[in-house]
Amino acid sequence: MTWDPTCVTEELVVNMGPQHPSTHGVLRLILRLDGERVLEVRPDIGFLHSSLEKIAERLDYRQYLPYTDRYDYLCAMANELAYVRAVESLLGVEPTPRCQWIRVMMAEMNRIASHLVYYGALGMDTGATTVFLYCFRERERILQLFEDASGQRLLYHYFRIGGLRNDLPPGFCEGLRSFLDEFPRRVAEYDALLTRNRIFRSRTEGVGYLSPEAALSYGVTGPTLRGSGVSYDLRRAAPYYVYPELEFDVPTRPEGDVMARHLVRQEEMLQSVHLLHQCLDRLPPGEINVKVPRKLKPDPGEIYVRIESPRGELGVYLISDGSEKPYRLHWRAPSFHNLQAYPEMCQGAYVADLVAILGSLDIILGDVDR
Amino acid sequence: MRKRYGDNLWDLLRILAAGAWSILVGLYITGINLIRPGVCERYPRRDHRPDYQPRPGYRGDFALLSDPERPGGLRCIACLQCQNICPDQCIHITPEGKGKDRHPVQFRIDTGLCQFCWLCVEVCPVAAITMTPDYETATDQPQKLIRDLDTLRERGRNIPEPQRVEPVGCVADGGA
Amino acid sequence: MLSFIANWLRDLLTAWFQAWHVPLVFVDILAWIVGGVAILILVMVVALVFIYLERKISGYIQSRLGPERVGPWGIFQTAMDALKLLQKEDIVPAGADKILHTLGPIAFFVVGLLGYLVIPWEEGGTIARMVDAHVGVLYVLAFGSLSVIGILMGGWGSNNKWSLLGALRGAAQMISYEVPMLLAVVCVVLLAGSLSLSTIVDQQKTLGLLSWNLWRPWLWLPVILYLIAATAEVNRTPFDLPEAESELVAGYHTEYSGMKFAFFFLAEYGNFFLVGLIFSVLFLGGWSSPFGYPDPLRIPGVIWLLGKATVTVFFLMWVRWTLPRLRVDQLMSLCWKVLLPVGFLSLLIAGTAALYV
Amino acid sequence: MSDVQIFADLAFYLVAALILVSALGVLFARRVLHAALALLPCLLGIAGLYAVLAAHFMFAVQILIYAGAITVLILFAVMMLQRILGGGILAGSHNPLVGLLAAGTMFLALVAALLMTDFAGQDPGSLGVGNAAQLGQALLTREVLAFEALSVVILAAIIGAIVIARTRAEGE
Repeated sequence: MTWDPTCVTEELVVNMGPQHPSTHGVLRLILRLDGERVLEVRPDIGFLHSSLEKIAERLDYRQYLPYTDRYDYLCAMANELAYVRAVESLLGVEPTPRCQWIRVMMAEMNRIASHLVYYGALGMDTGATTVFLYCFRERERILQLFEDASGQRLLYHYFRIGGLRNDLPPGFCEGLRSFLDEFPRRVAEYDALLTRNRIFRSRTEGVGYLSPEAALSYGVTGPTLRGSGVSYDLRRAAPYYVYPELEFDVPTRPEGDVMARHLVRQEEMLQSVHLLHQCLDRLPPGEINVKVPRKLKPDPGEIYVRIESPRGELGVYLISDGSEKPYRLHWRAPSFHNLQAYPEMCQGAYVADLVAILGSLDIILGDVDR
Repeated sequence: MRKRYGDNLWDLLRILAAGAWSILVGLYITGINLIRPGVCERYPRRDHRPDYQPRPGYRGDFALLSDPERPGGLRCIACLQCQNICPDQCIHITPEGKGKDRHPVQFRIDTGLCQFCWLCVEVCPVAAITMTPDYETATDQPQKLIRDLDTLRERGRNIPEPQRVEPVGCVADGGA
Repeated sequence: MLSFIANWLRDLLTAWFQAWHVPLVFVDILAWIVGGVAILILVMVVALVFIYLERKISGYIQSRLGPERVGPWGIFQTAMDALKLLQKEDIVPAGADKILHTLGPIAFFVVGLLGYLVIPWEEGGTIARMVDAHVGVLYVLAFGSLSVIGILMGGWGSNNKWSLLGALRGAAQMISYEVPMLLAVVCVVLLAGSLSLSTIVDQQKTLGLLSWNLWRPWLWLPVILYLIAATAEVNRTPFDLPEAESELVAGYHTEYSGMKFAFFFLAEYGNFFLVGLIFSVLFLGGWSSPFGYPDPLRIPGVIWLLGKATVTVFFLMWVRWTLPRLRVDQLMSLCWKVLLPVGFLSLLIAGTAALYV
Repeated sequence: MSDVQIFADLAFYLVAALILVSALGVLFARRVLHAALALLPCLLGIAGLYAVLAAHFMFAVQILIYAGAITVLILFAVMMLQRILGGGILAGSHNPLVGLLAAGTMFLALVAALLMTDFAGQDPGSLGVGNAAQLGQALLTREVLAFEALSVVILAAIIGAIVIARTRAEGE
């Protein structure tokens, strides 16, 4: 009897995505599988490319601002913050103290909202659908506050160059305070329902290991980096606005697995609550806008401004040639850099781990592809 | 490193007991939520909050405010500033007249292109254009998304003053 | 009540057949056909009701409302969905094995129905009475083990890698979890001394609620074991790996639409309810009233049985909307390293109890 | 002949036809997967034969083990081994002579067994082959040696399988 060489378990090449329920958007993963084991994974990106950097060259500084909301749609405030800071630095404009406090508040609220989506999505990826809706229930209250303040729920366009669209509306602070009082109890609920669940722990502990060295060399930032034990947070490392005056911890976990990243984000939500309490207590009165010229023409020059977005280091690299429009604008997108470490994390993983690891990276495809 | 569970019997039993307990806690939480009232609203039916309106300043649909003393009955002076600042170039104005009589004869906003950024409202020197809190603008016909002068005038007829957010902010003590 | 109608029908038919000189064996055949149709209708209705309940319960658990548009509280939602599915185009993917693609859902559905034949609906009220008298329990398990064939056919025939992965997962999982399930059932059989489901119920009917198998400490392990293994057998969270939507899109029925998908879907809920029925029969006293025998309330046994099964099913739904999903290797090690030893242990305990209690 | 007897005979011929047809299907199916699937009705038909003989226990066990487990395992193996989605392995006879020899021997053995059995004095019910209690008693008393020997063989097979699986896992 002759042995048929095709009679072996063959590697299976599968396209995961771009249309797949859990690639968090339109990411295409090219998988090489041996049964349930993953031999190789290659992310193929670019399906959500929206040429946001090129659009910036067509529009003036003020007109581009609403576009910044759109590429990382879960933390639009952070994008606006980065862009507004870059333009203001280029112009040499310093926002008023009240404006700075409100911007920090908005950024922290957006961090909670973004982490809530992450939290629920990871639950969804591991099969626990319920926690997703609980997270959205709480996120809804933040979105309601955002809607009250900015007029939109998702794509706020609340910051302006030199200030804000408007001051906080009446009732905003009370609403925020009641949310902040309730929210830690809700986090404890998620913690008991998902994080401490034995099945969830066995799905996440020891899965998707990323060493601190690898994380640093891939340029991974944000909670993903802090989950690998590197205590690096731009709010501490390169503080901006009122962060030096505020008291908060930078949660770090040494394990470097999905669970570590998950716990870092869970802790960060509580830290944001702490920060927001301080903001509410110390919010100064006063003007929110500084006068900026009607036509924005920064002097020729270039600048790189970075902030800590919920996903990591969000940087704006801006070159001005002295005209009304940016000569070149580049986003240093945290999701893009974090995604690079993905194949490294997936070594020896199972198919089911792939989605858990991807969930723990908390990427937004709009952010990856820009 | 992957832990190998079940290396010794006592460990295994402990893990099983803790796991069973965590599952029971999870069941308790979902059980509590089963009894709690839901937070969803019966959206199109509106029996939850029948008079719900978004706050002033919500960016819904467009309107042009009226001024009966001006030609065309609109405040708009057709200065084209909104048309120029619009990042999506969705506003098209055909002006007519000179000086004080300048007014639009055609004012077209394609809300299909619009990204509702509110820049046109901000830039308007006479506060003639505004956005209303109408949020049910979805349609299956693209041409229905285009607002022309008559529609905009009709919408603005009942709005006495431009919708602006009151400049009342809260300060450190949490009061308004 | 049911058996009264059945007996009356049988007598009537016998009289007719004798008058017309038709062999009496056809009375039995006719009874089987009628019973089969009744089961078919029951399963359809049950599946529709439970799909609705699942959506409503999951909605309430998740602070949502669930379906509420079609009819009051949305009760006709699933019926409408079924109608919609029936109207849909039947799509067979290019390069698919057309015969297997069609046979898969049919096999799954038919096999899912067969288990209902030996369920004792009320005193002496099974359709396949001969089979139940000898091997009722085994029969149910045997047809439960066949349902995986439908999944394999569908998964293979779809010409889709996700379907194939789902089918292979399903096969591995269902074969493995058969073993602990069998062990759990054998514990009950040991105590009852019979493979007949009717006999198992008869032993739990005397004192109503108090004589249920559920309250016997030496059967607590089998109760847990059965619930876990049965959840795995019907592919529900935390064991829904064959159709894990976040990993395999929709698993073995990724490529199904319309009627065929409806078959898979209905049969899934049919199997799910069957699990609840068997659990009620094995541990909750089946058709017997919880208030003693004979029933002081005079409620038909069918109602009690359906009620008990519904409670079981509700519990499993609650579990489903609480827990995350296991991974393939964890699924297997849970089965072989935990459930199997526990199964043997409970067999030992049950055997000892059968001898000395 | 009673009505029941006619019915039983009818059922027997139906089932026998099913077995024959599906067995031929196993032989002549072009794809191994189809052959494996054709095995299913064949085994179910044999279960049907047991049912006709009122051997209910054997009927259930036949379905549970052969149709439910063994066929699934075969299918599983075929699917795993196949070039995935690549059309499938074609069935064929690699060594007809040995196959013929094996089949012939089996046939002769079966014919001999049939000839040596006295069917006239046997009533299927009295044999008790289908009765769980009698079968269990027989296995643990009269046939205990064979039963134990079989369990040793199965144990050896299980250990062997684990050993093979382990060496492969370490080799990876």
